[in-house]
Amino acid sequence: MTLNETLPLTLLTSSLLPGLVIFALPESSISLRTALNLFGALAKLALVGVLLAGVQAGESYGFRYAVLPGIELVLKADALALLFVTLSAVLWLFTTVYAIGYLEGSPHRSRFFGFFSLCVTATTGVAMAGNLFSFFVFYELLTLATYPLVVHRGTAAAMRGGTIYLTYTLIGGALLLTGIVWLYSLIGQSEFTHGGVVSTLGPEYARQLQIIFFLLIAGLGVKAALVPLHGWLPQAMVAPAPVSALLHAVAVVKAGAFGIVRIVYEVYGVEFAQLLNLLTPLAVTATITIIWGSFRALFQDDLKKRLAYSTVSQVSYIVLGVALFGPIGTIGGLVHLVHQGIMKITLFFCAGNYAETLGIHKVSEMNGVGRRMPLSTLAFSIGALGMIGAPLTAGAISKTWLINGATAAGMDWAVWALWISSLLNAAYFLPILWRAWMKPLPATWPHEHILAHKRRETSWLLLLPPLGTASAVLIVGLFADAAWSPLAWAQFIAEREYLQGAP
Amino acid sequence: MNVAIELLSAALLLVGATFYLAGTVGLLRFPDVYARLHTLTKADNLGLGFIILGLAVQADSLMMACKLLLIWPLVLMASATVSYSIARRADEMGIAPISGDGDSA
Amino acid sequence: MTGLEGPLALFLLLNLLAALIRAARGPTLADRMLAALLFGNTGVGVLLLLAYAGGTLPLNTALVDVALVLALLAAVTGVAFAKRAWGREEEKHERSD
Amino acid sequence: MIKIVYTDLRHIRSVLWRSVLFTALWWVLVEGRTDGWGMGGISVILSLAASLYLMPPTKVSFSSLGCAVFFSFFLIQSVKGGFQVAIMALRPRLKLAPVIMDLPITLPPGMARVVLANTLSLLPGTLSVRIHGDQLRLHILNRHLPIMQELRATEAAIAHIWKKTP
Amino acid sequence: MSLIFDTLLVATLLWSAWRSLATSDLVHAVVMFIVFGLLMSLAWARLGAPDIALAEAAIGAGLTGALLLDALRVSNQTAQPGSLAKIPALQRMAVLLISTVLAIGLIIAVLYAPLPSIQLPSMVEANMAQSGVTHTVTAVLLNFRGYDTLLEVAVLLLALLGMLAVAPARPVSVSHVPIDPVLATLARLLVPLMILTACYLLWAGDHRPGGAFQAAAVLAAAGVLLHLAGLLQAWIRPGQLLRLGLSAGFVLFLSLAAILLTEGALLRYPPVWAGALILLIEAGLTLSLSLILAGLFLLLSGRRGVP
Amino acid sequence: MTEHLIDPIPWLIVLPLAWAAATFLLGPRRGARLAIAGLGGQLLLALLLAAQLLTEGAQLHAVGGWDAPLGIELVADGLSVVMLLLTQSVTLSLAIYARAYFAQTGQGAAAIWFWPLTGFLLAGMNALLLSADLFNLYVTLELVSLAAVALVAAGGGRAQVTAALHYLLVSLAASGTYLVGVALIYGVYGSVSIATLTPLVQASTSPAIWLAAGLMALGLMAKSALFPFHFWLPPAHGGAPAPVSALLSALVVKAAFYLVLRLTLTVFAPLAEAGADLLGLLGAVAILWGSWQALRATHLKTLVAWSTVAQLGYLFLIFPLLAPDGLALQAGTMQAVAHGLAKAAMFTAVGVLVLSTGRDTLDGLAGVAGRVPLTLFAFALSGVTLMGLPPSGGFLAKWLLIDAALRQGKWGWAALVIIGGLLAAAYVFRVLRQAFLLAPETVRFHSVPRSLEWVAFGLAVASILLGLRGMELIRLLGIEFAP
Repeated sequence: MTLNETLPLTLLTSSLLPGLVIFALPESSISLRTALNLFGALAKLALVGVLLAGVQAGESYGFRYAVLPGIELVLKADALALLFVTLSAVLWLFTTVYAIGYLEGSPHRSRFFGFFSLCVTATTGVAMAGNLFSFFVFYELLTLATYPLVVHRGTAAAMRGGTIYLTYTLIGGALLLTGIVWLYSLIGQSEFTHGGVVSTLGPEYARQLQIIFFLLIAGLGVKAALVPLHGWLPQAMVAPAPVSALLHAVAVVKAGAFGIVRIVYEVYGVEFAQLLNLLTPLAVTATITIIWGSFRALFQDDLKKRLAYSTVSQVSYIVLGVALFGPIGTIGGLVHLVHQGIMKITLFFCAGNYAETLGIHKVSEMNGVGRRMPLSTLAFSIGALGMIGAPLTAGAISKTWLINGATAAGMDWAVWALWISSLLNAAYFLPILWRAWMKPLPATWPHEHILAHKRRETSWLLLLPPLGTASAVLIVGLFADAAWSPLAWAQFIAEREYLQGAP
Repeated sequence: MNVAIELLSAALLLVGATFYLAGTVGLLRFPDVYARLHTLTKADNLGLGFIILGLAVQADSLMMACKLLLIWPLVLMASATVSYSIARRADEMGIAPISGDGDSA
Repeated sequence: MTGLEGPLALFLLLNLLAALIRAARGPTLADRMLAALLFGNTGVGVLLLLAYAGGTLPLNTALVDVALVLALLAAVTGVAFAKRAWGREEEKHERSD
Repeated sequence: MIKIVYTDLRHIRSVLWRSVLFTALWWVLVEGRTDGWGMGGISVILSLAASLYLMPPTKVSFSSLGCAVFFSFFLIQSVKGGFQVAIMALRPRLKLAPVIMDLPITLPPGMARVVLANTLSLLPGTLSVRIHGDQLRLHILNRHLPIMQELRATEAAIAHIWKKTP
Repeated sequence: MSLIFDTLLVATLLWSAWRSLATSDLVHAVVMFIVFGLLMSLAWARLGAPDIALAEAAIGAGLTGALLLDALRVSNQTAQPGSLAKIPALQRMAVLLISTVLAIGLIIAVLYAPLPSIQLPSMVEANMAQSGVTHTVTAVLLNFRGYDTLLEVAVLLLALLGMLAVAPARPVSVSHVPIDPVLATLARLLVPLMILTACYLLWAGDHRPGGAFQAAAVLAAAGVLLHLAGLLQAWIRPGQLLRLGLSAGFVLFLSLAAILLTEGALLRYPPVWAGALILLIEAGLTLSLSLILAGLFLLLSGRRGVP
Repeated sequence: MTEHLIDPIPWLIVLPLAWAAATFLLGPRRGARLAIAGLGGQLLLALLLAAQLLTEGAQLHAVGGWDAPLGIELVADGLSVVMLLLTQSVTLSLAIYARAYFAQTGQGAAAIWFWPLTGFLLAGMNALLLSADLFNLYVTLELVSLAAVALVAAGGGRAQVTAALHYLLVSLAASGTYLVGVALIYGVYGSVSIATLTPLVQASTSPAIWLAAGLMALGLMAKSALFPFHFWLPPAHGGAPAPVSALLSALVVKAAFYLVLRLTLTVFAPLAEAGADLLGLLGAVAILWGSWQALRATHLKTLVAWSTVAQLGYLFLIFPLLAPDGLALQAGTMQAVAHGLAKAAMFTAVGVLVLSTGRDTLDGLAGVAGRVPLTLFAFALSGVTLMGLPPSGGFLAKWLLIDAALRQGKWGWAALVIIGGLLAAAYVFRVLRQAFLLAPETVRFHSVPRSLEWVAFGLAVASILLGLRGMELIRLLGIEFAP
């Protein structure tokens, strides 16, 4: 095996192996576990760096392994894969640090971090999957690895949330599997290719392909929380904060959205999908989801639920970007994949901090929290402003590209939808900020766990990650034109799609 | 085969069959277990004896005839013992014989 | 061969059939068992007759062996019945019928 | 059981007799064939051993003449008994007067009494029910028949079988 | 005449089978089953299968009846005395219907059956010279299809194991069965004869109906008789020696198979040795099978005290 | 046939018979070690046989030196070798498990008789998988069934004996039905050798062969607990000691399925089309009904036993989909192997859970996630296989099955496979959900030997790893016997 074949596998192993070892660790070996976690995260990041440099230099990384005759497990680190891998690797590092702080002293940490690592491994796999079979393998692995995290607390509410999560995702998985096998039975094994692979089938297959597309999108839509398949996401809020961060920003919803990107661009091909009239319904669904999610978020008093509905809405920006025929929309969608991740994870980290430090779970309890926890609240504010699309933040970049894309595609209603959504975003985030900064402090907090001493408002393990990601929100916004920015990478991908995909 | 032997054999067989008939009728008509055991140990055994004899006379070798004749004492011993066992068990269980005075049914 | 063997075998079989009536009627368990015992005895006769009723020599002698075995083992079931199966409880039950 | 044979030379006679008997039986079973003597030898030894184990030789021995006497008595009585029952069974009206009675036995305990019980079961009109002490319980089909007489006659016939060794 | 005989026989067979199933009285059912076994033996005789008639006579008359009757004693103490649960009429009808359909199907199948294109009996005849025996049934059982027989012996051993596995823990000793003089005399006279006959059957298997299984059945019946007469104690548990006896035949058969396997093929006897090897195997099997069959009775017997 | 130093085919039958007899003679203590050694040898033999197959093609052994139809032939083709490998490896693991298990539970009847009974069971299984003779198959079927019944009965309690009795009666009736079929075939075609019969039946079918096929299928369906003949399975498998349940659920019921498949592919090939849909339909009902009952079960082992009923349904789904492309056959074999490993893992895991909590109810599970995590993990992994989620053998089976159905345009079967997977997820997660709950203060756990946990885990991991490597299995499966 050459180095180019080994690297993708090593990338997987960098989180899988520490995860497996962690499973076997006794509860008491805290330092070893921490070391393993951090080692895994850093090693992964380093590997991603190597791959990024390589891909930019035109190297191609691929690994294939036959499972059955005619069915191969294919991993490849192409530009699109690396976009997602980079995002998850960076955010995983933050989340790991955060989780170590968050779970300090709680039981079953070996199990937690074991599944945590497994979860990231699955995400990496989803990103690097080179064909639908491989994609499905990691996609379902992700479901399985997240379930124990969702129910980690072992309470009745956690179990209920877990069951709902599972019901949705497994049914989604079943639909996806049906679609994938159907496609295999038509075209055999084929790898993700720019411009798609199904266009070789004759017009008599159009109807079948449409049904398959519906099945695939429905299957992926569950994880991507497309309305009406989004029901699990607010329920899964019972999970610990790092898990929510993982679900919303790094792994689960992203895997769904990423899958849709792969399907549209590299299975059907965006031109062929347009030909089959598949893009408009997708765009409409995404738009409805965007509006509906924002609208529901307005009425949530539970902070994490409000954030969850916000996720429902924001993830569909990506889908919308994909569904907008044309390179600009594509760039908007792809870049939002990254931007939404950074922003949303910041928000969840902060929400976790409020809950862990002061026992705050509801928006109505947040009066004056900015004075008690200024750094967290600062990070939260940056994330929230980014979500609204305020200038100088990451959110502004993606929204601009999306609106331009919609205009370019001639979908004015989408432009309107984006504007309305931004207004709604402001409507549900700004009151929070106002409460946090402006309202007076209450006499007591709901449940204060960690006392402030001096300038540190809470444990530094909980504080550093949100500050880091919040800075990232600003940095990617400010330096969007730099060669290393996510935007540049998204442009790189979109160029290939529309250049090579063109007949 | 010798006609005389055949006739003898036939006669013996018929006699045997008659005993069997009697045994069966007795089994059906006799009033209680004890009485029925009588038919089993006497009429039927005799029937078998005659049949064996009837067949033995037409056997083509002496040894074959002896083998046939060997069967009879075996059956006799068996039925004597079995009827004894059953009668004894019936007696132990206090089953009284149906007693008649000579011409009851 | 007298030609009588076949009909006589049939005749004995009819006898057996008649004995089954006793088995069906009872009234005591021993009465039912008697029919089975009669079968042992009559069966030997039928087998011997069948041995002579037709067929070739090896078959004949084989059936004699069958009859011999049947005769040897005739006592086992009857004794097992008297020693084991026929107890007070069933009899009580039967009488209360 | 083999030990019995060697230690007690007085029993050699009965061992010999039984060997002859089993050999004869084997010969009958194989219908006079001569190719089975290997197996035959083993069979005779096995059955002899079983017989010696189950029925160790006693001082009492059989008298051949006595056996013949008993056998003929038995045959005649048996045929008589068969006829009697047959007639009873086949008669349009059953003529039975059954009864159970205990009768004293004069034969010595042991084999002789068993033979008596079995013989009476096979003989006309009587059915042995149980031996208890010196009494034999009999079921009699017709109590008007001379049972006692018959019992004594049978006992006498049976007594012939054995003769005391000098 | 034969036709009438056979028809009557079949009718009686069916009737006794049905009575045995349908009666609500257990003893009656068992009696009918014993009758059925005897009739079956006659039927095999009529069908020209004396080997099976012999086995059926030995098993049916000697062992099955005794086992079932002994089982009645046990069931009497635990269940409703002498009665079976009534089978619902609907189920009866269903059973009857299924049986009838099956019977009709079988009749049709047999009536429309073409003549077999493969004549196995003639192949057996052609190879008899190499089989080591002269009786075709024995040649098939122990040579041509000896492998089936090896497995069947395992099945029998397994049946005993199964019974032991079910049997609840037994007392350390069994109550002594009093000796009944009349019965004991019968046993003392008959058992040596049974042994002789068993040996004869074993010997006969070489060239005519007979063989290990029939011989073993007779021997087992001898064991049962001895036990019923009070001359043989029930077996409390299979001790080392008994286990050796129970499995000796099988182990011998298997060892021979393995030795022959190292020489070529499983159970391929050299033609010169075939006759002797078959006799050796059959002798071993006779011993073990008789212990197994007797064990079915003796290991279960005498546990709850004799009534 | 080339000469080998050692011919694994007959030894695979002789070896288990030998240690079965030896363990019977020696008693359980020395027996366990002997059995494990014997099983190790068998696994090596099976691997050797697989190697021979891959290099030389299907193997044949004429027992007694007599060729069919006079004698009995043993044939090892791909299908039988795959099943042989499964059988040996699962039983070896279970033997190691059983040794520790019975050391924990005490030396009752189950412990004493487990070894010889397992030996005979395994001899029967191997003989069955290798036999190419209808009557010999009957004998092997008897050997397997009787050993299985005895293993259930050895569990001791009244419930177990009752279950065993039902099992026995069904089994005997089924054997009888099968045997009547064999007799009919012999009567009509004059042979019971599969190789001889296949072309004869191909050439001409008579009413008798239809009846025979029907009877034999009926008997085998009852033995494989296919709906509606499943009723005996849950009490029998649910009541037996854990290693026994695992053995029965993982392997024994597959024996009858294997026979149905084998006969469908050979002797009854010309008739298969007629009955295939019925078999598939019954399989479908089995999936739904078994899953539904598993969803309602209150006892762990009963739940797992009902899951066996459902999973066996999958196996029968392949019959309507059998086609020359071999996809359905591959799917069925893959499912049989995956389920064999997973179900053995699941029952052994449940055995540990029961030992640990001291009870067999689902309610009693709260808190085991923290107590025996490895076992729960094993349960979950085996559950993944049963659900058919990747990466597991069950997933590949499901994939192949859906592929086969879609290629033939049979949507219904594909949908059923999907629904069955979801139902399996429902009942598996019923257990997991309970296990993740916090334990009430009052609950006390018993300690369990680690070796028990590791066996369960190992089996579960094997069922998962199969999903990453199906190539060899498929390659083996492609080796057919050409008479």
